[in-house]
Amino acid sequence: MVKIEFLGPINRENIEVKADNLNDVKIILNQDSELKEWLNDCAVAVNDEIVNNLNITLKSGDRISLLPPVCGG
Amino acid sequence: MVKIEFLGPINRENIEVKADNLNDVKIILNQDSELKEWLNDCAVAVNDEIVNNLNITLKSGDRISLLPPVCGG
Amino acid sequence: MLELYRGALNVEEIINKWYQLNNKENYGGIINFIGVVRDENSITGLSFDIYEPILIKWFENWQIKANKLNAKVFMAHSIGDVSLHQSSYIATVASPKRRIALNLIDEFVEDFKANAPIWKYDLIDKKRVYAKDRSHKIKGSGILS
Amino acid sequence: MLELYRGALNVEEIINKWYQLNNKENYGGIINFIGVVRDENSITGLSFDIYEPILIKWFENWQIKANKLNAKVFMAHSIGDVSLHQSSYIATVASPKRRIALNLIDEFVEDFKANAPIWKYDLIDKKRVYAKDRSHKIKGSGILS
Repeated sequence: MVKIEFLGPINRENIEVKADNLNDVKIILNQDSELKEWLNDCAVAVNDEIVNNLNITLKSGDRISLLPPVCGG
Repeated sequence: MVKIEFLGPINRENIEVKADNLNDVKIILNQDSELKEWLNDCAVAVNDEIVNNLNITLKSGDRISLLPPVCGG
Repeated sequence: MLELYRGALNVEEIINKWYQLNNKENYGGIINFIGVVRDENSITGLSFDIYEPILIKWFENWQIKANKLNAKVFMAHSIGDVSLHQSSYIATVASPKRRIALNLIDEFVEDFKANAPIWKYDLIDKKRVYAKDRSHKIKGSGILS
Repeated sequence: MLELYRGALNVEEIINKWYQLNNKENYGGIINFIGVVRDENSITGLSFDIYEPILIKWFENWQIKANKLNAKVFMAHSIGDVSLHQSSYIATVASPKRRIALNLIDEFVEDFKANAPIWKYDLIDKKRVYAKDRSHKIKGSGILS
């Protein structure tokens, strides 16, 4: 199982899902119509490292974070 | 008579000379070998306005300032 | 140095503390950028969420980049609510050289705006409204869509 | 606002005073550049001469330029001797917009270095030595040569 956390304004509880790679995560999250709207705008971090593609193998306990558009300052 | 003042590191007393225009001033100052060394590096102000050419008519009481290279801060 | 505070920043205290650190270390140019909450769009203030683990990494990478230029970066930011005319953000760079300090403050503040994991909300009628229109997608966004 | 002081600047006092003015006027981005005397070249400090009439005009032109962008500029500078690790120069810009503030501080500080009528001397063995190598000819120099 991997943990998925939704940061900032997405305002959702963390979930745990079974996924071997980020492509599995993509498929799972796209099934939720409310979440789907956020996906185009969100960056993705695996264990707090932002990643730029889906070719990432996941292991149990990994933490995936969705980061919506930012505006500090 | 016009007044000529030597600013910052030139370290000279003001002088008064007879000059109808900046070209007269140029001729006078170039006669002083010590001053001559500064002239290439100095900007010139007439009554506190920096000027960019010699085509300036002077009248009695005008104040000409020589500004050597600057370094504020 | 990265400092996070609940609520508005105490600008005088932070700026003066960093200045005392920097002038003693023989830096010749010290620049502070102070961000202040403006009275606009009928808001009563702004509010911020921060994801600290990624912010800390982002900041550490900047410190490494600055150190290579013999410079340093400092940052303070608010978490939660900040009222009108109060400060929510301070960025400071210190460098031996003026030109490097001017370049660094510009790049640092712009990269902060584009990539630091901080979310901004307008405070309107005591509610938090996500400032989506003013927000920026982080590099690499959209890979899950 | 242009302020000239005999000797070193009181950085905390000046920065804090200007910050209090600016945050109340709904400026969103306030940037301070602080110039500090570095310990280098075996100097014990720096010393400055200023020709005020032309400095005041130079500054007024900058204020007009900043006002057109709804911004403001502030400057403080020392006259006479300033010791190591003390400040001789502060430039501040305040703007509603971050991007304008970042551009203005850069242009203002660079134009100051190139054209403000201020002369710098190294203090070495209690003597003033004109910092000729670090000085810049003002635009239009050389017309009398």
